[in-house]
Amino acid sequence: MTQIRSFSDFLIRVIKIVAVLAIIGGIFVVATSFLQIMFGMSELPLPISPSDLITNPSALISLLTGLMDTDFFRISVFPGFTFVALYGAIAGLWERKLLAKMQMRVGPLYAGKVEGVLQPIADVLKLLFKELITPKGADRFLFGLVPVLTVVISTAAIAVIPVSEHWVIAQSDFGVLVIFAVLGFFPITVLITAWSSNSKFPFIGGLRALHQMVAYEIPLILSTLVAVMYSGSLNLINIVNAQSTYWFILFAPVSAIVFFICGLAEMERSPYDLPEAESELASGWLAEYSGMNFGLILGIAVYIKVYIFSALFTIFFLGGWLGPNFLPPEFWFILKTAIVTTMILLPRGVLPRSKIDVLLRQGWARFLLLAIVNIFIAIVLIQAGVIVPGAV
Amino acid sequence: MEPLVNYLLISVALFTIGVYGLVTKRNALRMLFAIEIIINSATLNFVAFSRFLSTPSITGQSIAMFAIALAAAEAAVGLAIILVTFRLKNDVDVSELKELRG
Amino acid sequence: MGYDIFLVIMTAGFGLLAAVPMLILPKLLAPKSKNLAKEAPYECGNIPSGSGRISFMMQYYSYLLMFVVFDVMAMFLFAWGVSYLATGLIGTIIISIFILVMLIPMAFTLFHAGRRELW
Amino acid sequence: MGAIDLADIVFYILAIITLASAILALEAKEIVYGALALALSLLGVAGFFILLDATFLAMFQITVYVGAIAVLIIFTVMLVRREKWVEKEGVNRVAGIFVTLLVALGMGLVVLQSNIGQRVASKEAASFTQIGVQILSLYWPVIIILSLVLSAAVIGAIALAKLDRG
Repeated sequence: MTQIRSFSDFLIRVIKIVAVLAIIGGIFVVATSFLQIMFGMSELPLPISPSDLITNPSALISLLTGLMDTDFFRISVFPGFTFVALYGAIAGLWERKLLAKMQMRVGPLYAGKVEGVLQPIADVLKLLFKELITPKGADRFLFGLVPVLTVVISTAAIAVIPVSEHWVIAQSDFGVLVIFAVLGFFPITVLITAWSSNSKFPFIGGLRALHQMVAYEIPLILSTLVAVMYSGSLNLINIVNAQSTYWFILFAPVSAIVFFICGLAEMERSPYDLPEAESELASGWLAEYSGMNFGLILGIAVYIKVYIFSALFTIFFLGGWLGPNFLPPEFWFILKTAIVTTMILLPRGVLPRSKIDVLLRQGWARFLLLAIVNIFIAIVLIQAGVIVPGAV
Repeated sequence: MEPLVNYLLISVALFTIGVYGLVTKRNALRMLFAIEIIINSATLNFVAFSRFLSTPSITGQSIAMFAIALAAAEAAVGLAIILVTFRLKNDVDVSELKELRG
Repeated sequence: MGYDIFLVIMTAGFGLLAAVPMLILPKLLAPKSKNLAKEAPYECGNIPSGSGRISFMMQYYSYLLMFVVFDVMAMFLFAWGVSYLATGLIGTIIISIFILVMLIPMAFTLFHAGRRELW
Repeated sequence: MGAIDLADIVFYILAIITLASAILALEAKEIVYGALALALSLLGVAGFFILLDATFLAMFQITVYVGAIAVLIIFTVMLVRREKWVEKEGVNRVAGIFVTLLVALGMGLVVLQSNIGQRVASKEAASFTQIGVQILSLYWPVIIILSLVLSAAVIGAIALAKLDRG
């Protein structure tokens, strides 16, 4: 496609955009009707005619509340994708402003009138107009698959995370295990990228990322085992309800620290961001990705991951949505999650990058041992009667 | 829910594919894939039988857990052997390994 | 019967629904140009030499082996942690023996992974 | 009735995915694709576990098989793979398929002849918390032996994989 030189070029471009949007809309409508059949949304009150709406506005409210009770609304809007994507966009902007203030810069400033609040939208628009380059000799199928796969996997994990007792997509009795099963897919995507790019930097970065994810996954899993033992359930809602008297961070502070640090390493955030180190590896395993491919991984999937780990930390150790009654539980959950997210973003402005051998040795020798020691402490606490498992 | 026979047939098909791989392939990695497929058909069988008992039972799942754990140990050792083969022969063809032949 | 897992898969499907248009739109909107230098793999501006899929150092292979086994251990610990009350003290003792035995390969792996001349 | 129909559809989709990717794992020209297909096949078996009300086991399968074993396999495949790789066929492929069909015929006949196949599942599935109770009471020697086996596997694998320089 050529550059826009005249008004007719511009018109053609606009018509193309509209056509594409229409196609996507069509796909969306088909998918929605498919989901309707799947989730039995036909039990809803039938769509009311506009004349009814004028005479009887309260019908609209019943329609909306009926819509909000469906699984489709949960998946697409509130605890689901739109909410998390919005959270991720705000977290990304917040990270840039925060780092800028820490380093005496101003950060995003021009997009939007106030302090660059529209910067995420500007970024997405820019990336949409960038060409997707596939390097020569790359495996085209796998190379194009990875960005989609990364987003899909990280989206799958938000299904079991409850925002409050009512607002959760899948009330699973195996919530903790589902989360870790989903996290187990990330090493495979990294390996696929490393192999399919046919380039040396992604290869080195991908193998680093693989070893790092693998090294910190076991301590991460074992540090949550303490919360599971205290509550006697794998259901994330039960885990939160078991904290109604005391938060688990009081009884397992070391576990919380291990979870936080291993979360940093799993998310490849500073000081453990060496798989995608900009200055030495040219973004590591992402080096060959351009345009929206890059945007999907680093702009969406990474911030969804940040949300997942902040929410999990809140659920396991900070009592989830429990809080004083004068505000809704959802507010407390989002507030705590936002605080944890800030804690996750902060080290990037403070700490230097770690080394790969130090990192791996720390993960296996220190954090794994700490997690195991924590389990024994938990056993002692339960046997001594300090904590009664399953107490609500 | 599907009757038991369907799960058993799936299990038989997986086992058959695994046997086919073991018989025809001489690449050590492919043979390892075939072994993994066979182990999976066995665990599927255990779980299916345990689910279709007249009284609810969990024994099949326990056995399947042990089987998966053993498969992990088997994969670790098997892949290390394949690595050694690759270092010695610069290939992973098992028909090359005939030093011990009398 | 696994309806919760079905919902998880549906959520992942919604992720797919959101991600695919993001990759279709640039194909239609973005300018395209053929350029040999642009399509070459990144090697700091040099002309790329050889295959990108190099044989790599396997210094940390032992950590990977350790991961496979400790993943199994972690899942067994979850099976125990959920039924903690029902298994009682005897179950705790058995699982403690299990963990303590697993510390032997951990020490062995850490010792060997630290000796770089071995790999 | 609607939910039961959905479970049937899921069953057949899973069957196709599992069997096709199992065949692809053995027959794919590029062995990295074969390893990925193997991972997909293992995932399909996990799907069957979910249909059999063994969700805990399914998560165990995904975490251990797809998350650990498949990663190790793909890593090793990338380590030993070369660009031009001619794989030798051991036995004649036709003979292999013949033997395989014989095995399939025998086992299939056994399954179809016996009347065990028409059993219907009991309404209630056993609770997954029973797994922990069972492996720690009835099967506790297995746990101890398993820890020894896993230790031996790691130590043996490292002893094999390291370069022998003393």
